[in-house]
Amino acid sequence: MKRINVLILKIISPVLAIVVAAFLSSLVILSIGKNPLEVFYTMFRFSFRRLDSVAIIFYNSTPLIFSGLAVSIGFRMGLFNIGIEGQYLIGTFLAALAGFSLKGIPAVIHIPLVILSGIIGGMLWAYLPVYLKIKRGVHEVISTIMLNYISYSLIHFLISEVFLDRSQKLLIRTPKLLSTALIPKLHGLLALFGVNLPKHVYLNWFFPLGILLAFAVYYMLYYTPFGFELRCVGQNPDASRTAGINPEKVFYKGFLLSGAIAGLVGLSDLMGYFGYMDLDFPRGYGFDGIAVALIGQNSPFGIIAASILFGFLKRGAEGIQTLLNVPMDTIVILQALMILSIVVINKVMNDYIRRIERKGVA
Amino acid sequence: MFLIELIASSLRMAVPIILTAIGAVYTERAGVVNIGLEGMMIVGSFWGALGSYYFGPYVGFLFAMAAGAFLALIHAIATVTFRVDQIVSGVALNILAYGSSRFLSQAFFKMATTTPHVNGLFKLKIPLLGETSPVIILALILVPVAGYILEKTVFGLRLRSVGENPLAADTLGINVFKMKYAGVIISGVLAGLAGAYLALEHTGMYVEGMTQGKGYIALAAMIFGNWTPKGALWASLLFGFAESLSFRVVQNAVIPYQFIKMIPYVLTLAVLAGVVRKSTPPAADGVPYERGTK
Amino acid sequence: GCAKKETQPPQQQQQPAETKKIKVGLVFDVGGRGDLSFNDSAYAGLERAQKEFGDKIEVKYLEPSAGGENREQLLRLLAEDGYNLIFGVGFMFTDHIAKVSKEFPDVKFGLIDGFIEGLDEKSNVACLQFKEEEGSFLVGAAAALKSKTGKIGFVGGMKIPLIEKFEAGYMAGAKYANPKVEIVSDYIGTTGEAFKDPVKGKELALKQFKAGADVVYHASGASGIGVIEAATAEKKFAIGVDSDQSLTAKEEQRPYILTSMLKRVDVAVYDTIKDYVEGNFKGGYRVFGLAEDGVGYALNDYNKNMISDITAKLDELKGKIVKGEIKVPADKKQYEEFVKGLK
Amino acid sequence: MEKAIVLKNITKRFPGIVANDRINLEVDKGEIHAIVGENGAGKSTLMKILSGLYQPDEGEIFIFGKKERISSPNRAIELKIGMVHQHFMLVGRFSVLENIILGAERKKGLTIDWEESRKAIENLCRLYNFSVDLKARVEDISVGMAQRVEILKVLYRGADILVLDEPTAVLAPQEVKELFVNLRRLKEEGKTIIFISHKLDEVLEIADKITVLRRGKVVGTVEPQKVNKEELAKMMVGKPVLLKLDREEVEKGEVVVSLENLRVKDRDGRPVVEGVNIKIRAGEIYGIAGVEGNGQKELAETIIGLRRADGGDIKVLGKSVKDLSIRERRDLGIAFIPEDRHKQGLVLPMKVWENAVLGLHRKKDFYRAPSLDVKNAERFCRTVVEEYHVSLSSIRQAVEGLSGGNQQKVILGRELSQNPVFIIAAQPTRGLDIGASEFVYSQLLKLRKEGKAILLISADLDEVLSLSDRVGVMYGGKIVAEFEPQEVSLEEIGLYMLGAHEKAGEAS
Ligand SMILES: Nc1ncnc2c1ncn2[C@@H]1O[C@H](COP(=O)(O)OP(=O)(O)OP(=O)(O)O)[C@@H](O)[C@H]1O
Ligand SMILES: Nc1ncnc2c1ncn2[C@@H]1O[C@H](COP(=O)(O)OP(=O)(O)OP(=O)(O)O)[C@@H](O)[C@H]1O
Ligand SMILES: [Mg+2]
Ligand SMILES: [Mg+2]
Repeated sequence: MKRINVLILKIISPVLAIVVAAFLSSLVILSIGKNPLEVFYTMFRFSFRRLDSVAIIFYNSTPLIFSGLAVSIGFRMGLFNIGIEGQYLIGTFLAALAGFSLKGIPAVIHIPLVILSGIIGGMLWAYLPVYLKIKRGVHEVISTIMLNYISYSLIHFLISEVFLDRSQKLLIRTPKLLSTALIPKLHGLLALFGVNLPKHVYLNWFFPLGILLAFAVYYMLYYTPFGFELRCVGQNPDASRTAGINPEKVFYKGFLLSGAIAGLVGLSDLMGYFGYMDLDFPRGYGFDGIAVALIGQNSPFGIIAASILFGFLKRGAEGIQTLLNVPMDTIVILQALMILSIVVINKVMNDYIRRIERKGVA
Repeated sequence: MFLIELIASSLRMAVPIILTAIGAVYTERAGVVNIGLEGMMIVGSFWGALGSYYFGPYVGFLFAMAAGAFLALIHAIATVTFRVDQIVSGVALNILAYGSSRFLSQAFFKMATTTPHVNGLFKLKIPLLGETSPVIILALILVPVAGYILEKTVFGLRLRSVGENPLAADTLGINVFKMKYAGVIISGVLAGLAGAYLALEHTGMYVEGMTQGKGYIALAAMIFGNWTPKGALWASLLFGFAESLSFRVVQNAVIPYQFIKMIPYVLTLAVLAGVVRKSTPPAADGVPYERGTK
Repeated sequence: GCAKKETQPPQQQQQPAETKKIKVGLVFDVGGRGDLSFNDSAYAGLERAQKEFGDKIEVKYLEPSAGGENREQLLRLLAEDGYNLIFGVGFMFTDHIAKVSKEFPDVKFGLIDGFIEGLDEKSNVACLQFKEEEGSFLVGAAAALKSKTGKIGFVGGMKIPLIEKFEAGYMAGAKYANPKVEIVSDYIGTTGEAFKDPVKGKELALKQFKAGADVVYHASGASGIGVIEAATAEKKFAIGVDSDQSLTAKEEQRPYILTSMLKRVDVAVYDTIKDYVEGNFKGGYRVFGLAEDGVGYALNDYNKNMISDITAKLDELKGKIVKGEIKVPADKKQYEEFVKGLK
Repeated sequence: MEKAIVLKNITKRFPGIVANDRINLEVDKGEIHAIVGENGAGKSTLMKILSGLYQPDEGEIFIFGKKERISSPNRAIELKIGMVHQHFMLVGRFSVLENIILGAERKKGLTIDWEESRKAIENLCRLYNFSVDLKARVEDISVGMAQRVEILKVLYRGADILVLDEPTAVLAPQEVKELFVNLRRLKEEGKTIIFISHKLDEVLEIADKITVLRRGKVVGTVEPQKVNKEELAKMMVGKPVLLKLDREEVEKGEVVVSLENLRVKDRDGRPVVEGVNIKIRAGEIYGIAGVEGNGQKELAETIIGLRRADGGDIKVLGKSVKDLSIRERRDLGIAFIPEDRHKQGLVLPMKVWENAVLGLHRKKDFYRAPSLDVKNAERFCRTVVEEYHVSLSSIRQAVEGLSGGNQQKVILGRELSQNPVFIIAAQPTRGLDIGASEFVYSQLLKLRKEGKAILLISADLDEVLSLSDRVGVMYGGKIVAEFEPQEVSLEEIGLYMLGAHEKAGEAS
């Protein structure tokens, strides 16, 4: 009986969160003279009734899955890696470098090499803060903030001074990645299941890769000694040290792992969409990743869900902007309110559920 | 001459960071991490401009502080009352600040990214520094004031106790929630003030994005300053100094300009890495308090 | 409480088929409407077209997400939605318009500031470019002529070829007018944020003024507000960019705005719509330079008297450029050659 | 006699448990009333209700005859009820003075009147003959002093009713004496005192009345003159308890551990262990007695490798381990039962089985590359639960939900499972009730019999004396005296613990 109640509550809680968020957002929508019901209806219809929208939602969520996972690994060991932003930019750059400079190798080798370069870039940029933390006692929040800014300038330098595609007149970008370095889209695979995606959808193999990685991270956290150590150190470094675990080593490995995953954040866009890196390469995935990780409660599967939610909000925003002339600002406000109400309600409901469950233990 | 300019410029660049970092000291000493300071600065700059546009600079400053406080209030409700993760709440507030400022700017001024020009406060004539905004002086005064409040007053003692050991404070009859609310809201007021400084005093207009991540830098300065107002002051000044130094490095072909733009951040890191110091956050920083858990 | 079921269908203003309007769509660059510069200028063109062809056209404008990665999606949504003419504001749209224009051959596209290779008149894309260097040349000359210290400054947003065009033209104009003039040049930052940083804009301009410059030209978007503020504080001159910044400035700032370099994005947008409406849309390239009045310098009630002594000279220069007697450099290399040629 | 406190039918339920079940209790004014009971009997809960931290689900409270609702700690303070909590409620980073006045500051305008406050406290100290260093930071002071600070906090607020939850657990005998002197003085002043302890001798010594709780219910209230220890223990546990230790003679083997002139400095470079020489042989328990803060903790932590030795050597089975990592030392067979189980022993939010294999998780039993052998780990945990009688609802519950005694058993199970040669047991029974303590003792003796070398560090003199083969007294970072337990009296050791020999030495 209780178990059923708990189950119902668990299902209700995200729904309730969305309802409250929707209610608050309705006030904003009303204030610009639009009908909230229509706006929400359009948002959902646009997002879920069109095949391309659904695919675009997944495409949108792809970088966030990686970013959320990268942030969550930091959180798991009690460190706040605010530097995903810089890590993925550097990773993307190195990947691009491998993508346009390594010539004459087949895709089966080239693609992994490009991905590996991204990973290395992310790790490089993650190495600095963890080194500074352990060797010099520099708080990781400060160093990663500073390194983000440094990476912006460095990327600017590398792209506009060193690896500029000189065949372009006005655009500052790297040369185009070779075709062997581009990640295939998912169209072929989905066609096997009778799903025919339109051409303009860029959903690619990084999405399943991200899901796979989430499973891998879950496995790592809960089924490997290293994941065990990561969680122990995150919850109680003193006890871990006493038990013979070396927290510094775990920090090193964990941070590098987090950086490695961060290095993948930009690759779906790079290898699956743009095909080059420019000064305007999408920013902000690192910060979105923080929200995604925390809304997903640092659980790999929660992160997938939260990423898809963000992907939906973005696609829905395009829809209501185009179809209903709702300005972007309204949608941004809506997103903030959603995040807030989701976490508040989730928290309240979880506390409540925990209380009921405890009673159940009797 | 060069030196005086450098110092004056450093000071101007440092002031918003100083104000916000002092705010950060208050909230973190009360045990609440506030990564939403950036957002509070943003609403401060917007509402400051709005207030000043319609009612003059004094009201502008009031609006700015109220707006910062309002956002802080949401943060407090979410994190103290509902014990939501403090970082998510902060991240969400930053988004809200960005969206709402844009929305309201559009609504009031039919311009999304700027307001019309607005007036600042009177200027003080200070030898060497020249015409100086009173807010700069205020910021410098607020540092020892914050130190005094935190160390010497009843309020400060209680505020700090709540960040160190809320359960102990609770058993002594201190209203933990009230103290945490107070810390968070003060931080919002100061961040709002910093935002208004940027819009009213420095530029004379609100421009979207004009805070340029100074809220995060302030957070870093507060940590660097070991959770004390005085430390935060020095850290902010260091950063402001590095920034205005970078303006003055001769831009020639030898050093690409991108590297000159890195100076403030590299210098901060270098100083941090050079001065090994243990930083000790308040013992219960970031931990939501709930009576009845140990 | 429970809402009463008001089954008012969403009011869709669907036009009867016969009076079908021309649908004109516009996708802003990041920053969107209200940026007091580039995007707004494009919007002004759109607005003017709507006013003039009100019954014939229907307009809509969209704004990409903060990271800008959905530009292409927005273009496509407009195209799908039956829009006939779609603008992408800014060179960032180059690739996206190249892609989408192929998917929708019946839809016409206007690309502002961008350049797509291999177009011709029959293409469905028109690249609308500006010769910013020519306008900058004039204001550079104005700066050199007006400078008492023989030292002038330039503040750019981010160092990219587009902004270097402004810089090169400006420096060339200054050197042309006064070969001995000294020019200091600074850039604000290394990201797009550099165009929204009036705080740094002001500090950099202040530095230049204190170092002896007495006219500073900026090509830094909203950061330029700080440059103008600095000029006012130091009682020196600033030169605005893109639109006539004297008009939007504060009363007390106006005496310190020497002029502005005008870049008529509105004209480009308006002209293109007009052509379309009149059935004259042509693909390919349109370049707006001094000759086309697509760039220029601002002359208004506020600066009339300030520059009355040099307008004759400026107009003379303009004539020379239009005639091709002066070839204005558009980047660093051309500038260096240009200066060599002066000697 | 005026009743200071009357509790009627107080009931407090927690999820899954009735912590207090219709408790009735009467305490006279000016009385020292002891409350005893096993771990989890509900003592602390009852006291937290009295001090306003918890609200009872049912029942009534009368304070000096008036019915009261103690809705918050503030209300309790208004009612002049002061509580010294089992776990100190102090702000480590604050000075002693700040801790005492916190929440009841004397003000001058908005600021704190430090002079006034200091004077008020100094007056109190004089009145009750307390000595504390008001300027010291609380994280630097000894537990004894922390205890006094807690009591001063209560007195400073003018409390008439003092509740002390396990105040003696960490004190040296002399300090306990001193505390008792103080308590008696307070009683003479007319204060009412509730006193909770697991140490029945103390209870019998100080209390005017004793109430026994078992599983949330009052078993009875007795007068100390009318019961003895055994009877009291029986009331608590519900069945007769053996209070004698079964300590056989054991043949001593070779030297397993030798500490040679071991020196340790703390973070600030102050010496904390100054030249300790100890040899422990197989089958031997070496006890270290001493007031906390005299280097015992640092000594233990250095042996296991949490701190670096600054000089001297640590040898286990003849091999120097000084430069080995913690993991390597553990692999050599050193086991460590840390004194602070929450901080060093367990990862509280993690599951019981996970804690049971913490540090062993890379052993081949629990690790089959690439993954953990969760099944085996759970199986192992179940055997620990069985062997050590850990009571819990599931091995997958978070270990923080276990009682202190059961938590300790999980640690014992983990540390002793790997067949160690040398065990460091620091304060292994702190806060445990008689039953649980007894269990720990029997385990230690069993290990001794199996030929292990054991270093027992404890502030509880009875414990040290009754278990050890040899006892060293640690004071100021040195072993100042070494005895066979039967050679000395409690008092004598107590004097060494408090450094009396040094003062005596100086005098002569
Ligand atoms: N906040 C709480 N939430 C849930 N259960 C609790 C809480 N506090 C105490 N309990 C439970 O109530 C019971 C009584 O606990 P209490 O702390 O009163 O015991 P105690 O007699 O003080 O034990 P000890 O001798 O270990 O100090 C225990 O079973 C405990 O697990
Ligand atoms: N929030 C809680 N949920 C569940 N049990 C709790 C909670 N808080 C406290 N307890 C339990 O209450 C009991 C008493 O807590 P208390 O603070 O008195 O510590 P304890 O059991 O005496 O342990 P120790 O003396 O080792 O610190 C413990 O069993 C503890 O696990
Ligand atoms: Mg207890
Ligand atoms: Mg206990």
